[in-house]
Amino acid sequence: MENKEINHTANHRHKPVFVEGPIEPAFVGVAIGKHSANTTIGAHSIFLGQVRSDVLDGRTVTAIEYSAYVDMAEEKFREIREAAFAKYPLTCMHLYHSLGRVGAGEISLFVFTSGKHRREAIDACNEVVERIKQEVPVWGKEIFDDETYTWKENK
Amino acid sequence: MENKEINHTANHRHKPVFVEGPIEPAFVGVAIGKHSANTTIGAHSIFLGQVRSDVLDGRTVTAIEYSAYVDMAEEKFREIREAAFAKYPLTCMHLYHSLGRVGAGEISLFVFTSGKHRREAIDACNEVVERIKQEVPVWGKEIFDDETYTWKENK
Amino acid sequence: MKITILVFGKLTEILPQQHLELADEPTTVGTVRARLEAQFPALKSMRYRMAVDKKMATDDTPLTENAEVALLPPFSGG
Amino acid sequence: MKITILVFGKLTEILPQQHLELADEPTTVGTVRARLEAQFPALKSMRYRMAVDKKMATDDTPLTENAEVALLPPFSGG
Repeated sequence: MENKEINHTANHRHKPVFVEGPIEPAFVGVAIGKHSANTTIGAHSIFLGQVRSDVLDGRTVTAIEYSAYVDMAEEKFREIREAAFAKYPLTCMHLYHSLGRVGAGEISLFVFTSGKHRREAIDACNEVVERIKQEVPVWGKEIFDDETYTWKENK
Repeated sequence: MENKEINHTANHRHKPVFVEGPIEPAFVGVAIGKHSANTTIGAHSIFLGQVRSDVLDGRTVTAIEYSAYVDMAEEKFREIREAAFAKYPLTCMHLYHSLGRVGAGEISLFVFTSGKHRREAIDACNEVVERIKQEVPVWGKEIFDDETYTWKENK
Repeated sequence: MKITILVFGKLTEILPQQHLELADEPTTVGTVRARLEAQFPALKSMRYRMAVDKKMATDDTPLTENAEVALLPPFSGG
Repeated sequence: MKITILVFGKLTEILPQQHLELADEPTTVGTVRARLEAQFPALKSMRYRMAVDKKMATDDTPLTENAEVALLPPFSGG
């Protein structure tokens, strides 16, 4: 399984990016460990989005409920992924985004790029995160502690 | 312990950065999970340096043996850390660097920055990685499969 | 011509997902938008973009039979 | 004046860590470097910088009693 995954990433194989609920920290550790067999990698860059308990008019965010135009979003993720592989000499890229409820302090986005050198891993990770925020049809509904909510908007 | 750590990072407390041997992937997962209690964090940026099995004149690197001018290096790490906290509105920063032998495919550097927004986390992580590579007195001796070696130099 | 209207995020509070039967051909995204804004006036004050068959579209984008027309409020993924 | 010479990385193959007794005061990093390069000629062909008491130094940097003078080849951490 591990080797299969590493071999296939060269073909930019697209697995679904959406996962139900939060991304567990231990899952990130496991994802990292899967790359120890690929000794052409010299650098990993990881971005994690975590749900903040922002306060608005005295109400505190307890969770974000994510919804998406799933088919279009998965196409966008694939497009973003392929553009990054075309632009940067990456070894691997893995993307995960939550759907459904993610509590404050939990992780909803996991972008993981790897390359021979740090420059490509870092630059690709940065660019992919920006593009996901701007271009992928996902919506977050911030749920407050009094059961009211507001729709988030990315800057 | 967990809460203590989070509370103290605001004071830029400096723990030793050097650890003996490789940094385990599971350790990274645990480090991430310790931040779920800090719900002012919206973004984590992580850089990991992994030992490559480069080939030079038909010999393959099997490990890097790291040594350092430890006292000066820890001072540099503190200086780099404090400069990043002064420049960026970070919530946390954690740094780990290996000493001793780290095999190909294993991790020798772990830079972990967290902030309210992605910009500060990503920019600080990037800058800290560059400064570590350029300014910290650490040396890597690349050990080949035939027991010969060469001294690495950062670009 | 029959099309499907998909609605997301905050806009789901204003109008439902629905199928529309359109008389006039050729039809564009702008025609559909005008029709929806007439039927659901709250839409006019909302910021949103439209997609046709999962591609971002403008008012000029033509529609074909069974097109999937989506109303997309500002994204907030990540 | 007594100083300590610390040596790292590739340079450890050329000269050992050592204590030096220096006659002439005031003394600078440059003086020490010249003396070491005379004693260990292979040093002359090496790229290295020097630090005094854990701060990067130049040939002009003055030395004081018990200074810790380090010879630092190009870094390769990370």
